Amino acid sequence: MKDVDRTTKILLACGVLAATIIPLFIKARFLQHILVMVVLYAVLGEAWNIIGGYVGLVSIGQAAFFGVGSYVSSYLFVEYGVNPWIGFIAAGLITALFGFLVGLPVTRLRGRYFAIATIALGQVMKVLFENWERVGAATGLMLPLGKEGLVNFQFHTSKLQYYYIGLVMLGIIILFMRHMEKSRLGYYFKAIRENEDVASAMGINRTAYKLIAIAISAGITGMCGTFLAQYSLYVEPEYMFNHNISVTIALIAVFGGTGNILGPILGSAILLPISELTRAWMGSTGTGIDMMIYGAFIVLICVYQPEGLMGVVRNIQARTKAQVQQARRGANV
Amino acid sequence: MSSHAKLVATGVTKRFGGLTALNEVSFTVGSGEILALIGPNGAGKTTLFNCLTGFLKVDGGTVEYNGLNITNWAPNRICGLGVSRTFQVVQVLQGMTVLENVMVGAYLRHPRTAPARESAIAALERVGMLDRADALAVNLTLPEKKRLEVAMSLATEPKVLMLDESMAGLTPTEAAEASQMIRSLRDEGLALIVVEHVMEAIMPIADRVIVLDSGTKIAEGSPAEVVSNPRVISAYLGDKYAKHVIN
Amino acid sequence: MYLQLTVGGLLLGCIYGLVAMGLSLIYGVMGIVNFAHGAFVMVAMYASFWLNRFIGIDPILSSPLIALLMFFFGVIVYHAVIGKVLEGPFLARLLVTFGLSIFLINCAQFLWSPDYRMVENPIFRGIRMVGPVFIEVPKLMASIGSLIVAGLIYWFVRKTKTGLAIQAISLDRMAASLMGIDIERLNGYAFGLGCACAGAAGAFLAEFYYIFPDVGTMFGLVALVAVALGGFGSTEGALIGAILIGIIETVGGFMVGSEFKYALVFLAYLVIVIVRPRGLLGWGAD
Amino acid sequence: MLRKNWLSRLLVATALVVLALGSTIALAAETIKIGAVYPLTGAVATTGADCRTGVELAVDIINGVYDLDFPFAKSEGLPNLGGAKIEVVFGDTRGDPTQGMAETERLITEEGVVAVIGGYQSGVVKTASMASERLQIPYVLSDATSPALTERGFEWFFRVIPHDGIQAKNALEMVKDIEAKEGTKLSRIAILWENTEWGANVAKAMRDWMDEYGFTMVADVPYAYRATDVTSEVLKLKSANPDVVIHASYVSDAILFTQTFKALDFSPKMLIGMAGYLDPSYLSTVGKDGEYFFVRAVYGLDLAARKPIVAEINELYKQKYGRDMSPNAARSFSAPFVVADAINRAGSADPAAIRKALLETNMAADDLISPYEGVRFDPETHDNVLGKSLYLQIQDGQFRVVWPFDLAAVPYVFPFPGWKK
Repeated sequence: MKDVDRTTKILLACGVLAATIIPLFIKARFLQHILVMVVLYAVLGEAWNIIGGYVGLVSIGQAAFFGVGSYVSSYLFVEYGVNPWIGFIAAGLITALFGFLVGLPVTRLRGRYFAIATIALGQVMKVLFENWERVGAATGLMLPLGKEGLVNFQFHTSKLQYYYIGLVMLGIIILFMRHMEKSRLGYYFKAIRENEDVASAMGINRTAYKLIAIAISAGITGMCGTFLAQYSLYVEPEYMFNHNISVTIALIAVFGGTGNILGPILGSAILLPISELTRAWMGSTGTGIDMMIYGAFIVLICVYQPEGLMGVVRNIQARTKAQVQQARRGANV
Repeated sequence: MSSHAKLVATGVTKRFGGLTALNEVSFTVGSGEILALIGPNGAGKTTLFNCLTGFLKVDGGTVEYNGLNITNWAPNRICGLGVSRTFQVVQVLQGMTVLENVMVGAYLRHPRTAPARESAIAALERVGMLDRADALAVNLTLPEKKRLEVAMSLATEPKVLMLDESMAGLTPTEAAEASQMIRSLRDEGLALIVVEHVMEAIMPIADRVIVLDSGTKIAEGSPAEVVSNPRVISAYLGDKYAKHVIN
Repeated sequence: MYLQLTVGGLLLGCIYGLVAMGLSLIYGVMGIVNFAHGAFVMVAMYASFWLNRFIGIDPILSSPLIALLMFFFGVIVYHAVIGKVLEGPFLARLLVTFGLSIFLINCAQFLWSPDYRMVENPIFRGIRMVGPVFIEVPKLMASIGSLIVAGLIYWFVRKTKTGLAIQAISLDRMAASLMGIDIERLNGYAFGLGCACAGAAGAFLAEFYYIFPDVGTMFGLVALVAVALGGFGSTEGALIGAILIGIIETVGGFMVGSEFKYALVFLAYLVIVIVRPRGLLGWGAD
Repeated sequence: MLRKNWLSRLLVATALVVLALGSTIALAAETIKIGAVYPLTGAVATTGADCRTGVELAVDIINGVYDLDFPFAKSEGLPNLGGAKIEVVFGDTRGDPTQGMAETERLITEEGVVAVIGGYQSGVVKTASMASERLQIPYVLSDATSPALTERGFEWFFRVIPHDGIQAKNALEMVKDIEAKEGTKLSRIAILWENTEWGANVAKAMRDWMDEYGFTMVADVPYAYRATDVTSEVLKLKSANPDVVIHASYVSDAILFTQTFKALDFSPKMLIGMAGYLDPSYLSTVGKDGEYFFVRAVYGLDLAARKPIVAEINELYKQKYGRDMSPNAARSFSAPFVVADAINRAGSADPAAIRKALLETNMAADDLISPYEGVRFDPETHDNVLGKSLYLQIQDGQFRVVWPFDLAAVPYVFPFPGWKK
């Protein structure tokens, strides 16, 4: 057991080190772009994981929060010249509040009724923003180009800064989730996922904790919205509230494995580049064959590895553990 | 010694459509007392539990705890006051370990993890399941799950504990251990309401017995009084007779 | 004017309803939310298109054939994919059809390019005046067809032995299997039947609607909402939900502004489901 | 509503990078690279492919020797740079803004292009041009018309095609002209637009100009892109009883609306369409039902009657692609010439020099196959001040130029004869 833990730890440390250092040597802007997307979606996947993986409320409408967040900071910046970092925080807070308010009615729903309600929410938000003149309606908002630098949350010459900001976000969320997993919050979330009646009988206020979860998840997702807005310096309803953002987030989390911290990171780190590779080799033909492969891939995962990549990892771990034990037993004999 | 606790039900009534599942059931239970709730299948015992703990809304009557009207409160609030229950069809958090299950209960009184863990371990020890602490709940045997459920309830540090058929399926030795535990809980000042189908196990330890039949309280008294009550005998005999016919 | 809108909504709702009933049937029997249903409609539309192009059968006339083909297609899909995840975790069951949908849509793009196509010279076309109301003949035919299919499904599920067995599965899998019902086979039938509904809907749509790889997505999404609105597992609920959506879309779109019409549909879902967390006629587990 | 397949579109992908790395080494020194981003896959892939052909032909003419009275045709490459050739590197936006930006950046940083053209969708151009602005590379747009694009005050961004404001103005001018000629009154105008960045801009421009020209707007109807049914929209139009309907739409909705107009027997005196109505698959899908619609364009084969060069270039196009040049291909055709002209005058492939030359661009009407009066950029907005659009009418299954009258190939048909034709 200990040995396995130690190897995991070493592997993790290597992973962190690699994630920090290797990008420094990547000069190709397009590869940097992929890296940025990987960290962004890893954070989004973790945010999804809080409600989807821990509390067990499957959301297919995260784009609603993502879009709201992107608009909060962009609007503040365009209209009042508010620094994007303040906008970033404001986006987190306002989106969390929004998630809370939406959650009041929606968390009453269970299972697929909840899932479909989130789809509906995403679509409604998109239409509302498409018609909201104040925030530019369908035209969206352009963020003016400013001086590049950390203060302005804009970088022009390289994308690595975006990557590292994303990495820091990911680091913070991982620390938060590690803490959460070991605290009452995490236990209560899981209890609600496992059995709502038992959770109630144990004195857990289900509604309150679901609302907490949805607010946290929405807040983080909203901050990611600001991140993408600063990255592309442009927000538009069709772009920021896109249903496919919601689907991709859920897919990444499920692909990686839900209910644990590593899953969505693995999911993002593998699924995004893989789908890029299929595209790279076959996408320019315009025949859709890359997406065919992508779709088939998801089906195969669901059929043959329904626990996600973490399921594979766990199997391997269990096997090594067994081997270690066997080896030890052998040594003792 | 903890403060005195008292749960009073007055005229609790519950209907499902046209069927009256509970008809004006009243009783009182206080600290240091074991109240046994017996009755044939479908008598409304579990429904009564659900009504007392907020899982079902009552259609009439009141439930009071230490003078506080808790009728139709949310289950978690009732639990928070110190009224805890187990389920007839065993319900545990399948995907979590035994210790984690109990910690979920313990967090109610100990928001921080370290004390919650200690309290959970104590509860597990109490039901004799400490050796299974790292097992996944889903892998437990049925009697183990029942014991786990009791440990979870205990971990919420209740003043009133309601056990729904916690001894069903136990071997005689295990049942004896369970009885011993229930008795010691009473001695610590808990109020216990115990639903049990196995009369042999519960009668010796009960201080008072309530008999339900078709949603109505037909008898209340000491075990000896109840057993000799003609209405009780007919209800049970009728039940048994009916069973014979089916089998 | 409102009469015209209501009639339009009713006709639209019947077509949504046909898609939705298949979805609901599949859900009711095996608890799968089929996000690929729109893609099935698309496949059926292409099938009708090619039948029309090469053999010259009008889509409405070929609809029984298309439904049959789609039935077999569904059975195959069930045994190849869906059946294998039924025992899997909730998320896998939820997402497998997403993958299937992406796969099918891009297959279509690969095979038939992203171009728009339209059946040439359909038999049923034009409009009829009924009193003050214009009625589009192809939509009317499609709606009638959809009601016929609804009747057939009702008859099948309530009156035939297979139908009753399917119903038994949807009520209690365990008990049904104990009673000796071959769940795998019947699940396959039910899935096929759901696809056949999508097939019929696709054939009817092909009569008057343009065809391209992504065409089914919106129909699938609206049908999904219709099913949830009516209550998962209830085919009648699905039809009612779909008609309701059709009417909300046309009448509501006219009154509030058509740019909001899909928002209205989704909002209606949110409101109804919050008042009745299991939809209008829903039952069973979540 | 699943308009863009988001994830997939994130990625034009590593292999392209690999390809790029390989190809950079192989390049000869005298080749000047320019980048072109188009939606080559995804929902508007057909249009993207069409645009690409226009660019390819333009580059052929610039690089090769052709006996045409057209810029760079007779010479090989760019004369002022010793016959240096232009190489176009294509990037696929998949119609997604993030992807458009990433592709533009890749072309600039990995491929080393000195200018960027293309985009097609206004939303994508917004981020793509942002990328070129950030990296200080000129972007010459000849195919997206949202006015917002040039309102940003970008230094490196230039647009050849007239934006929606000018096109809207032209539409209303045409209506005025027809009013005058027919001696009738067409004051009641309805606008119908898809609720996207582009549609909203068209609508805005229309509203602005409508007052100016003294029209009354009787209906202003936005709708959700790619709707399943548009009965309520058409009934709304019908109840407003307009003389003229102006419709901003991509191809799928253009098809659906045409059918619903017919089904509900809605026949105003004039129907004016945009964008989607020009797509080759519009006519092939609706067939005869598209007859007598007016369509906005910046190209028409009929221009050959007044500009012989149009026919000659179409002939070259036909040789290469086996069909007539479409308006979309023709739109894209002009950008490479504007860029080549600037590079040639700058005498260098330095982006800053190109930008300076672009500001001094002064191309004549004869140097273009579009109906523009030339190309000259406004010093502030960098819009082409000489831009002008055409109106075509679908007659016998063909797009015929009917306005401006001095360029018209055939007389227009007015009023719309109704659906029982």
